[in-house]
Parts: sequence; C-alpha cells; structure tokens
Amino acid sequence: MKKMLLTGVLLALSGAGAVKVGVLLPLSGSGSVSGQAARNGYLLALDEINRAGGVLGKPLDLAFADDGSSPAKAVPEFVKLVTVDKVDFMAGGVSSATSIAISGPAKQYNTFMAWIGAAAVPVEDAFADHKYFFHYHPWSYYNFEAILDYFKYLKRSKGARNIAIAYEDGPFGSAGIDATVAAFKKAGFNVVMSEKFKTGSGNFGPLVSKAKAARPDILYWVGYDTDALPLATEIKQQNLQLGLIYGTPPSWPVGFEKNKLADNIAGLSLWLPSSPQAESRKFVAAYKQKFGNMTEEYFAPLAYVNLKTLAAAINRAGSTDKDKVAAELAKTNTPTPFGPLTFSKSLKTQYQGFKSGNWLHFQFLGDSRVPVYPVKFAQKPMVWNK
Amino acid sequence: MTAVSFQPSVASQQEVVLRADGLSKRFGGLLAVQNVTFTQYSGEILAVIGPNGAGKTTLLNLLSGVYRPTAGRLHLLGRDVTGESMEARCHAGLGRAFQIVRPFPEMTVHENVTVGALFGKAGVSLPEARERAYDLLERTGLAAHAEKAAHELTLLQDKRLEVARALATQPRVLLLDEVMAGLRPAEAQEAVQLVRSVQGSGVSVLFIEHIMPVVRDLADRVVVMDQGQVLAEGTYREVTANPQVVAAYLGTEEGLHA
Amino acid sequence: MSRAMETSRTVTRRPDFTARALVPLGLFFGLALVFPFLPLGTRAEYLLQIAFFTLVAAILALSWDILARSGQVSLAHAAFYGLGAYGFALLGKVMPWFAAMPLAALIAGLVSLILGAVTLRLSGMYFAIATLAFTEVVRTIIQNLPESVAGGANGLLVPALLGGNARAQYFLAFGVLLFTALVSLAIRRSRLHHAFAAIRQGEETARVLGVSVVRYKLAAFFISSFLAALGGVLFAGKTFFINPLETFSLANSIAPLTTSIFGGLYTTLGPMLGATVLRVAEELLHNSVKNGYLVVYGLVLMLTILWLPRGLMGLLRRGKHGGEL
Amino acid sequence: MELFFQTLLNGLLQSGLYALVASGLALAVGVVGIVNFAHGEFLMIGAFLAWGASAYLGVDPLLSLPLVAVAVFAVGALTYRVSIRHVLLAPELNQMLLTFGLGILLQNLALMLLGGNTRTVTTPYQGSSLSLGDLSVGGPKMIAFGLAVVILAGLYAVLYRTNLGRQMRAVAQNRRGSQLIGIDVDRVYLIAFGVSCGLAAVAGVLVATLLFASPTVGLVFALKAFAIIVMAGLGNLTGVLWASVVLGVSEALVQTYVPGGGGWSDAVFFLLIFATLVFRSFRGAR
Amino acid sequence: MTASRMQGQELVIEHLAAGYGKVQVLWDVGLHARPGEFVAVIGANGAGKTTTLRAVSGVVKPTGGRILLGGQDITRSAPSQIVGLGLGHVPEGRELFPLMTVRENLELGAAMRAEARAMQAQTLDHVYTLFPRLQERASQLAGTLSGGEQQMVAVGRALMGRPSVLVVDEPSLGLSPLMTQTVFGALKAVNAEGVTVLLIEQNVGLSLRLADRAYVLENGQVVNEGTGAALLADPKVREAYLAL
Repeated sequence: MKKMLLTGVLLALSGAGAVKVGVLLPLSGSGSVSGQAARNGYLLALDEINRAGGVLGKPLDLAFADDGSSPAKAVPEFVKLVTVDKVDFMAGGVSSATSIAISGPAKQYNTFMAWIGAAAVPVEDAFADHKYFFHYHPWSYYNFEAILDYFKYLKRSKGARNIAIAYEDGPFGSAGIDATVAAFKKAGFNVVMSEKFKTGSGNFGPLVSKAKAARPDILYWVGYDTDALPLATEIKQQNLQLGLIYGTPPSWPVGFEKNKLADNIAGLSLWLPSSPQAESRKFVAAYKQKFGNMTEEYFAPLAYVNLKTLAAAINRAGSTDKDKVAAELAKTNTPTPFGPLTFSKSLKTQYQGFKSGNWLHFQFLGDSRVPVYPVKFAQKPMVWNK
Repeated sequence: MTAVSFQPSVASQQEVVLRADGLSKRFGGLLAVQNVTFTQYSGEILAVIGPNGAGKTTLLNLLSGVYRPTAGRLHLLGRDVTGESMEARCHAGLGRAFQIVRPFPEMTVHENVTVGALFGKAGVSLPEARERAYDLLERTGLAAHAEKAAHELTLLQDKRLEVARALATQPRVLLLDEVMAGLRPAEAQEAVQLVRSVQGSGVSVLFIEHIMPVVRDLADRVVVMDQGQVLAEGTYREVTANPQVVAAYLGTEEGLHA
Repeated sequence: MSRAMETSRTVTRRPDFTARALVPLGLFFGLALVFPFLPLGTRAEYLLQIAFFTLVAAILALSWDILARSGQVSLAHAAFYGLGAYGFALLGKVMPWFAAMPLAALIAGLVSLILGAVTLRLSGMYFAIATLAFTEVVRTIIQNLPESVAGGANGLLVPALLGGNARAQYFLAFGVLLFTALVSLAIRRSRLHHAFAAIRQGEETARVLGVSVVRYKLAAFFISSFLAALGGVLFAGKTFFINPLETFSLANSIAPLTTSIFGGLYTTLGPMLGATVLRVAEELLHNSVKNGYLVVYGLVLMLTILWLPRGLMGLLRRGKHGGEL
Repeated sequence: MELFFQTLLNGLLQSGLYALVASGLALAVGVVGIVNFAHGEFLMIGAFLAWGASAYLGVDPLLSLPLVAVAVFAVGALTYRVSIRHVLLAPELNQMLLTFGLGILLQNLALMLLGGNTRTVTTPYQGSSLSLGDLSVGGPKMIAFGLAVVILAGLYAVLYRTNLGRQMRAVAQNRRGSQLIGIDVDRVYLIAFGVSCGLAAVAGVLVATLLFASPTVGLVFALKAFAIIVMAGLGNLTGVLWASVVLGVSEALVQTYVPGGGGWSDAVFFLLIFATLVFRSFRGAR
Repeated sequence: MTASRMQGQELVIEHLAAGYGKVQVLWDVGLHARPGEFVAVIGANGAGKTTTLRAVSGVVKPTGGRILLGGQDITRSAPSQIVGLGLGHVPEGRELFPLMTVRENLELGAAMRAEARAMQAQTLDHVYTLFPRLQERASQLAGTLSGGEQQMVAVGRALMGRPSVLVVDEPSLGLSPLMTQTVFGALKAVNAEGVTVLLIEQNVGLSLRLADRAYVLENGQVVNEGTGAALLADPKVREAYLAL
C-alpha cells in the first residue's frame, strides 16, 4: 500500500505522462542573438499553452539545450534531449551547420522535428527523406524569391535597372550567389557589380569606390550586423548615390535604427513589431507583458508560433503518436503574426511552412523599421533616393 | 699515462686530421678571423690561446660549421668540409664541446649522451647507442648520475657530460671550447686528466683555453691568436718565450708614454 | 679523477622502457574501450556522443604534441585537420571510407611537408605567425575554389561515417586514438624521440651531435598532420557538414595547444588526459554559464603557464624526469 | 584614374588605424620583449568603454578617448604586474601562451558580461565627408587618420624627446646597459606595457566610432598588427609605419582591382607575411 | 670635475661570493678603494674580475659577503639605487645604445640622477674636453662608431652621472695602442679630479703602472695585493699570466 502511494507520488513528481518538447537553440556562440530571442518566444508560448490547460490534459514540459552554435556541441545535446530527457518532440534549431550535424541522430532515433530556422539548401538535402521534419522558416530560395519580387516592383515603379551586389565571403553571404546574379539578369536587371567582402573587417572603402564607378540604382548587401554601420558610413562618406540600400543580415546592430545613417536602408524580415496584423499585435502585447520590453528579432514570434502550432496538433491528435501528430500538424491552417500558416511541399521536403509570400520589406524611417512592401502591408510610402 | 708528446719532426709523418687554409670570417665591417692557417696531426693535442677578443671562439665556430668562412678552406681527415653543415661534419668525425655547457635540460644524463651516440655515426641502433652511452658515463665518471636530470648536475659534472656527449659521436677530432672555465684548480686538474684520457683513446683534441697551467700541461702544440690572426705557433715554451706573445698578454709599454 | 672514483664506476643499466609505464595508458584505453558497455542508464547514448568528441579532441591534441616535441609550436593544426575533413568529404564520394580516410590524411601529410620545408629556419613567434598565416591562406584558397570543386564558402555535405552509427563511430575514433597513441609510443621508443627532444632543447647542439635537423623536423610535421587529418575525417564524418570558416578557424589550432599544455606537454597520456578533463569541464560549464564559458580555457592556460608548467602530468608524477610517457 | 586615386586614399586612411594598433604591439615587443597576443582584446576593451560612455553617459567617443586611454593603461599595467612580469625570463613559448590565455579570457569575459551583440556608436559627424575634387573622404575616417597621426607623432615625440621615452628606447636597445646607468628597468617595462595597451585602446575608441564594438572586434586588427610588426621586423617602430602603409594600400588595391578581391584580400595579406618571413629566414642564413 | 669638484667615496668589498646559476665565480673577494684612490684588479680570464664589478653595480646578486659604497651597504640594492648613490660603471663590452646618437647616449648617462641632470650641460662640456672626438661624432649613431670611440662613449656616459666611484671593465679590449692611451689618459684625469677609480684590465703592464694600488684575483679569490710597481716586479704575477 505504502509502496503504491510512493510510486504514485513519484510519478506525479516526475511529471510522467506530461508531453515533453526538447528545444535545441544556439544560446551561446555566433547565433546567440537569434537563439536568445527564440527562447523568449518559446517561454511565452509555454505560458499561454499551460494557462489554457496544457497538452493532453497535462502541463506541457520544455527542455532547453544550448547547441553553442557548434556542430560538436549540438550532436551530444540533441542526443541528450532525445535519450536522457526522453522528449517526445524536438523544436528549435537556428544554424544550418548544427542542423545538418544532428540530421544523423535525428534519423537514427526517428525524431519528430518542428524546426524553426536553418534556411540553407544543404539542410533541405540532409532532411529530404526524414518523415517527421516540419520546417517553419522559408528556405533561402524563398527568401530570394521575395527579394526578387520586391526588386521587380522597384523596376516597375522607380525604374530601377542596375544592381550592385556586396556579399560577405562566408557561407551566409556566398550561398548561391551565382544563381542570384543569374536570376537578377533573367529578370531584366543589370548586375553592375558583384563584390565579396570580409565580414567584420569594416573596410568598405575600396568596395564603395568601385560601386561608385558602377553607378547602381540598388545596392544589394548580404552580410552580418557588424557590417551594417561601416557600410552605411562609407556610402555616406563617399557620397555614393543610390535609389536604395537593401540588406539582409540575420540581425541588425543593437540601436541601429536610432542612427541617422540607417535612414532609408531597407531590409527583409518575416515580421516586425509594428506589423498591423491582429495576431502580431496580440503577440507584441503578450511579449511586452511577460518580458517588459520588445524585440525586433523575428525568431521570437517564429518560436512562439512553432510551439503553439505543435501543441495544438498534439491536442488534436489526442496522443503523442508521431504519425497522428504529423498528420494533424500538416493540416495546420492558422493565422500567425506572419500571416496564415499552412504546410506544403518544398523542393525536397514534405512539410514547409512559411514561403516567399510571408516576407516583409521594411525601411529604417525615423527611428524604427517600417514595412513598405508588399504594398498592402505598407505603413508608409517607401523612400527612393533617385 | 704514456706521454704522447710529439716533436714537429715526428708529427709531420703523422696523418693530418685537420687543416685550415687561410680561413677568414667577416661580420659586417669587422674581420673577426683573418687568414688563419694551421695543421693538426693525428693524436695531437693542439691549444689555441690568445687574449680576449682575439677571435678564438669565432675560429672554433668556423671549424665546427656554425659559420661559413668568408674565405679559406677547411679539410677534415683529407676531405674538404668547408661548405658542409654541422651535422655532416659530425658524421665526418668532428666533435665539439661548448664553453657554456649546453646539456639538453629535460633529458637525463644518460639520454644526453645517448643522443650523441645515436646520431654521431650512421647505422647505430638505439640499444647500441644506449649501451655506448652507459660505457661513456662510466669512463667519464658520471656513472652514478646516469638517471639524474641534466640540470641537477654540478658544473664539473656538466663539463664531463659535455665531453662524454661529444665523445659519444665517435669523433676523430674533438673541439673543446674553454671547458675549464669556471672550475676550481682541483677540478681543473680532474678535467685535464679527462682530456688526457680522451687523447689516450686515439682522439685528436683542439682546445681553446685561458688557464695557462692547463695549456702548459696539456698542449703538444700551441697556436697563439691576436686580433683575428695567428701570432705565433709552436710548443708552449716556444710561444711563451716569444716577445710578441708576452706583449699581447701583458701589454706593451707604448700605452703609457703619454 | 680522484673525486669521480669515489662514486661507483659502474651503473645499473636500466631498460629504456618498462611495461609499468604503460599501466596508466592501459587504464585509459581500457576504460575507453568498455565505456560504451557501461550501465550508464539513460545517459549512455548522450555520454557516448560526448566521448566521441573527446576522443577526437584527444587525437588532435596528441598529434599537435608530437609536432611540438620537435620544438615547432604550430598554429597550423586547423589547416591539417581541415585538409583531412575536406579530403574526406571529396574522396568519400568516390571511394569507400576506409580508403578515403588514409588518403585524405596522406594528402594533409604531404601538404605539411611543404609548410615544414619553408618554415625550417623559423622559430618561436615567427614560426607561430607563419603557420597562422599559412592556415589563413589555405582557408582562403579552399573558399575561393569554384563551388563545384569544394563547395566554396557554403561548405560541403560530407558522407556519413559508418552509416551514422554512433557506437561504430565511437569505436572508429577509439581506434584512431589508439593508433595515434601507438605512434606516439613508437616515437618514444625510437630514435625520433631522441632527435625531437634534442632539437627542441637545443637545435644547434643537436646538429653538432649529428642530428639531421631537417629530416626530423619534416618527419614530425608529416606524422603530426597525418594524424590531425584523421581527426578531421572523424569530425566531418560525424557532423556531415564542413565549411571553410569553421573548419579552418583559429580556435581549432588553439584548442589542441591548450589541451596539450594543460594535460602535460611531450607525453602520450598528458594530451589525452587534458582533452578528457577540459571536455568534461566544458560540458558541465556551458550548460550553466552559456555565453563566454570559454573563459575557463583562458584561465586554465594562464594558470597552467604560471603555476603548473608540466600540466596535469606534472601533478601525477611529481619530481620525475625523463623517461616519461 | 579617379578610382585609382580614391583607392590609394582608401588604403592610406585604413593604414593609419593599422599603424596605431601595430605601434602599440611593437612597443611591447621592442621594449618589454613580449609578444602580446591579447593586444586585440585591449583594443576591444577600449571600443566597449567608448561605446559605454556614449550609450549610457552620452559622451562623444572622441571626448572620452583620453580617459579610456588612461583606464586601459592602468589595466595594462596591472596585467603586467600580475602576469607578464612572471614570465619575462621564461621561454618564449610560455610568454606567447600566457598572453594567448589572457586574450581568450578577456574576450570571453566580454561575451559573458555583454553578450555577442554588435554595438554601434552614434555621432553627429558620422556621415560627414570631405570632397577633394572628385575624391571624397569620410569625416570620421579623416578624424581617425588625423588622430592616429597625431598620436603616433606624440608617441615619437615622447620616445625621442622625453626622458622617459629615452629610457624606453634605451631598454629596448640594451637592457644591461640601461640597468648600469641606473634605469629602473622593471618600471620602464610596466609603463611601456601600459602605454602599449593604452594605444590599443585608443585604436579601439576609433574603431568604435568608425565601425562597431563587439567581443571579437579585436581579432581582425590584432592579426593585421601581428602581420605588420613581423613585416617591419619585431620591435622596429619606424618599420611599422611603412609596413602599415604597404599593407593598407596593397589591400585596397587588391580589393578594387582583383575580381572578387574582397575574398582574396586577406589571403594576399597573409601570403605577404608568410613570404616575408620565409624569405627573411633564408636570407638570414649564415 | 671642473665645474664642481667631485668628492670621491670609499668602496669596500668584504668576503664577496657570487656566481651565475650553478657556476660559483667568486669565493671570497675582499678589497677596498679609498676616496680618490686609483685601484686596479688584475687576473687571468675567468678569475672573477667582471663578476666582482657586476656585483658592485647590483646586476649580479651576491650570495655572500657585503659591499659598502661611501659607508652605505649596497649588497642587496637594485642597480638603479646604486647608480643613485654615485656609482658609475663602464661595462665590459661597452653596452651602449647602438641606435641612439653619441649625444643621446651621453645624456642618458645623466638622466637618472637629479644632481647629474642639473649639471648636464657642464658635464657634457667636460666629457667633450676629455674626448674631443665625441664632440665631432655627437650626432652619429653609437652603433656605427669604431671600437675606440665606443669605449670613449662608455666612459663618457658613466661620467655623465657624476659618479663618486667609477668602476671600469677592460677598457683596452680591442683598442689600438693609441686609443688605449687616450682612454687611460682620460681615466687618470678623472681620478686626478677626485673620483675613486676601480679598474679591471687584462693589460697588466699598463694598469699596474697607472694604479696607486692593485689586487691580483685568481679563481675568485684575492691572492696578492700591493702597489702597482711592487706587483709589476713580482715574478708570481708573471707566472699567473703565462704559467712560465
């Protein structure tokens, strides 16, 4: 009798029966800015889910692990979540390299993965034959599709013809650069310059001089946050005349919007705090209430959506059976801060969430990021400097 | 100890082990060694003396191959080794012990000597080299210290090690650079005995020395250097009787008639 | 020689190598061998992954140490590690792994001979900077090769080693570390050990004693980079993906150096112990400290230099000189 | 032609910053005989202090510069006392590794305290520029270059005109000779190392104004500074100036005229270093 | 010196023992120089002459015995303090600053003592009077000078600190007889102005004729002592040098 009681208590304490989701994020290392933002998104979602009754009648349980932005750390941490913490589902994932590194164990354990980041094409290859891989973030070719769409709009409305490309020489900037140039040309643009630079070196003098000689309408810049201010400064200083500076760093420098040099620079985001959509406003309010401040990192709402939809699917499936949950998650059709979310095939994977249509183009206008395209979401008219 | 003192007439019939022909070495504007010529015969102990700055150590560096001469040739056992590396000269039969002892500090005494035995001559296996090193330690009175770290030795033991290690390369000619420096008189006498025993084993010795009694006791022949040049050559008595040599050592009176 | 006569004239001739010295090493490998079979409960598989990367870190540290034994403190280890990884990524597509692995290592070994030959006369700071510069040049070249050749800056997918079987991979890494340790021991028992040590402790003296410095320095380079490249193969085959920026990063050159110094330079067991302790410490720390947990690496390096010149091995074998493994 | 001159100008401006970072490094090598692998981290500290003063106190980086320099001088002097001093007689390897450890320590402390974010400083003159005919020069770059020139000139004035500077040069040229004429060598070491770190911090302030502050900002500049002092010959201060200009300008030329030059400029940079070292080692053969 | 005569101080060395690492060089050295006296120390190479001087300047830390400068114990003092108390050292090998001009070298000699700095201009004039050659070469780099000129700079640099005791290590080394004469003449002149001089010299004849008194050092011990003339006549001294 006593023994039974004890077992019962232990069971309750250990949370047996509660659904457990493992979250692997870069909380340290090069991807930590996005990782920390995502972590907040997950915590917010967890609060809401458990306040609404949890999953399968029990409070949902999250287990966080830090992949250190490095494959050698990611693999053991992933295995730990799956085998030690015995999580039922995996979520998270930001960097492509770590995601590829865990594709092996993921297949070995046949892990259910609801993945938010990792946009590089090799990730798609690595998970192409994985049955339970749900990818929320658009693949990099979708990103480019969105950019091309915007540039075509600029061609129509502003007469933009000449594009100069500045890309960092690492994997982030160089990914598919040849295809990018080809696509621009095919769309009727002149690629008047295509230059590599070393990220973090801050030495943009020669590059901008070269751009000046090429007389572009648009400077398309693919680099990191460290390059944003040096590039903007150099452009201003050398007085390079451009219709638009368009950049796609994974994150922007802290406080960049307050710098006058940031004015009119345009960029790409899946989401902005100022987004007018109802879901986004709800998210912003909840986030502010929980954390007392706001983030501009779209990984926060992305993580939030990720966990909310996963929890909803498990509840609909009525069990943690992977096939049933997968079937339910695949049927997701819900409004999110990014617009409606549904899953469909991508080039190589079964379940792709957001695609090119979800991207927003914004400009730094007067101390904040303001959506300017697609036109239906634009809050202010865009500024074209030619 | 058989007195192996060679008269020049006898020596000329001996095999020539080392011959320097007009060796010169220039460092920038300074001619440190100037047209030095001498011959050493088999079994002979040859001393090179001279006041500080006479160019003795530079000469030794030219002989062992640390420097390439600006002019002149060097023959070792009949072979021209002027352009050859230090290790090649070692293989050809030239050994050297340094003035400032340079044991390998992280090795044991025995390992230090093993290095010499192992690489000094081609085709020596490691077990053979280790055996030879032990033999040499016994011969040089270091047997009790074989497993000590080299940095634990006393200065005299260091010097013994330096000589033992050089001998381990099985040289025909051994260059000794002021090995007596820093030794007390009693210790220096022990070191003299050591060099004698080296000669007894058929090795020719060329040494630089400042301590005159040592030169007197050891050298068969003496080469006196001053200002980079050979000032005199001959037996110890001959050179010390040479007024030029005395002047070089004791100073002339020129300096005073001011 | 009166005073010398007082001491004994004969000496106990000790063998160079006693089996007893192998006991700690045997323990290490014995433990590593049974590790996957230990009843570690739910943590077993996770610990197996950690253990795999620890073995790789040990391979890199020990191979770095072999080069350091010849007095060449290199910052080019990342280059050879990376060449191994890249060699395997490319060769592994056209041949079985057991052929691609040694071939990739051989390529790295041959490239190291070039570096070794031109840096022969450099030492200390100059050698370190030259090897660092070499690594940067290799990285840039690989990064700027056409994407169809080596994947450019994007990197390459790497064929999975042993079908991604974690336990099999562990034993392969175990095998490579064992091989590395055996090479290290073989060096210890051969003339290479004496040549390396002599060159390190006095290059000119070594030459006077007949050591062919060029030959032995190059040998050290070849052996070290060959083994480092095997470590690179293991890493790449485990993580399926490499890119120039991460593979050739300075951190990959510094980690083996720190590990060896912490564990104990110029020994076989030291770098392996260093890798084990540091890796475990890192694992414990990075879950509690997050950002900047590598502070420990800096601290360990500084404290070791200031207070523990012979590393962990110095703690284990106080006051013993020479003859160490 | 305009592009060519603009390129030369770009390279020249960049080299001012390089010279500043490298001079500090050369001072430590020349006087103290220590190759400080943590030099970039002292630059990073300077950059963060300038950023902090600007972000929290609203002080312009150029105003906080003297204070930052003094603060980092103190940090450097302390570092010398507690660590560097104990390895002065140790093998070069130990010295190298000690400063290596220090670098890792400082960088990760910054990561721990401040996170990995990039911080930028906002100044009113950031976007200003100066036109010289068809050429244009950025205001901050001009200021940074001018400051670098002034500070280097100041450094030279101190070294050649003041008693302390003469002592530093004396110690650099002959340590024993310095002792024998009564120079307190340990004190000179402490000051020289502190000044070296202070110079790195000044460069850090300028880097914060021109570029950004982040825990890893020092690495890029430290690597180049190493390259420069190696090219100039360890401890050769005058050599540092021309080596900085040669490297800065050649880098700019590669970036402008080699297709995909941005990707190759670093390789060219390091290839130059590598070749210089190897060439010198073979020429130096006796 | 001309400007204000220098008061020579007494230098006393008692039972001095010193060495480098495991090499003990000095076993028991005892000697003294009265204020204004010119004392020479002779001995073969390796006898410990240079080490004795280095111990006096504080560059080598003695392992036993003591050293008094003007009555003050300087056995454990730092080199910079000893210079401050009035010691000037003309070291073996000159130890100049090769990349500085002659003038800078000389001025540095005065830089570390307040009283010397105050009189820098006069002392410099005086040094130029002693060695007119140095004035001609004032802006030449010291490293490009001939050996003799370098030796002049070394002596001049030590004088610039306005020492009360001047210790001089082998000034004739590598010099031509003419140069040697100039340098020794200067030393005698300085001594005549009241500065205590302790000279080490290999050129026995020269130094013994110059010195008021001399000591013979052998294997780190003083074995003989007397006036210069007496020692010069002593056959034992000859023997020590040439082991006749």
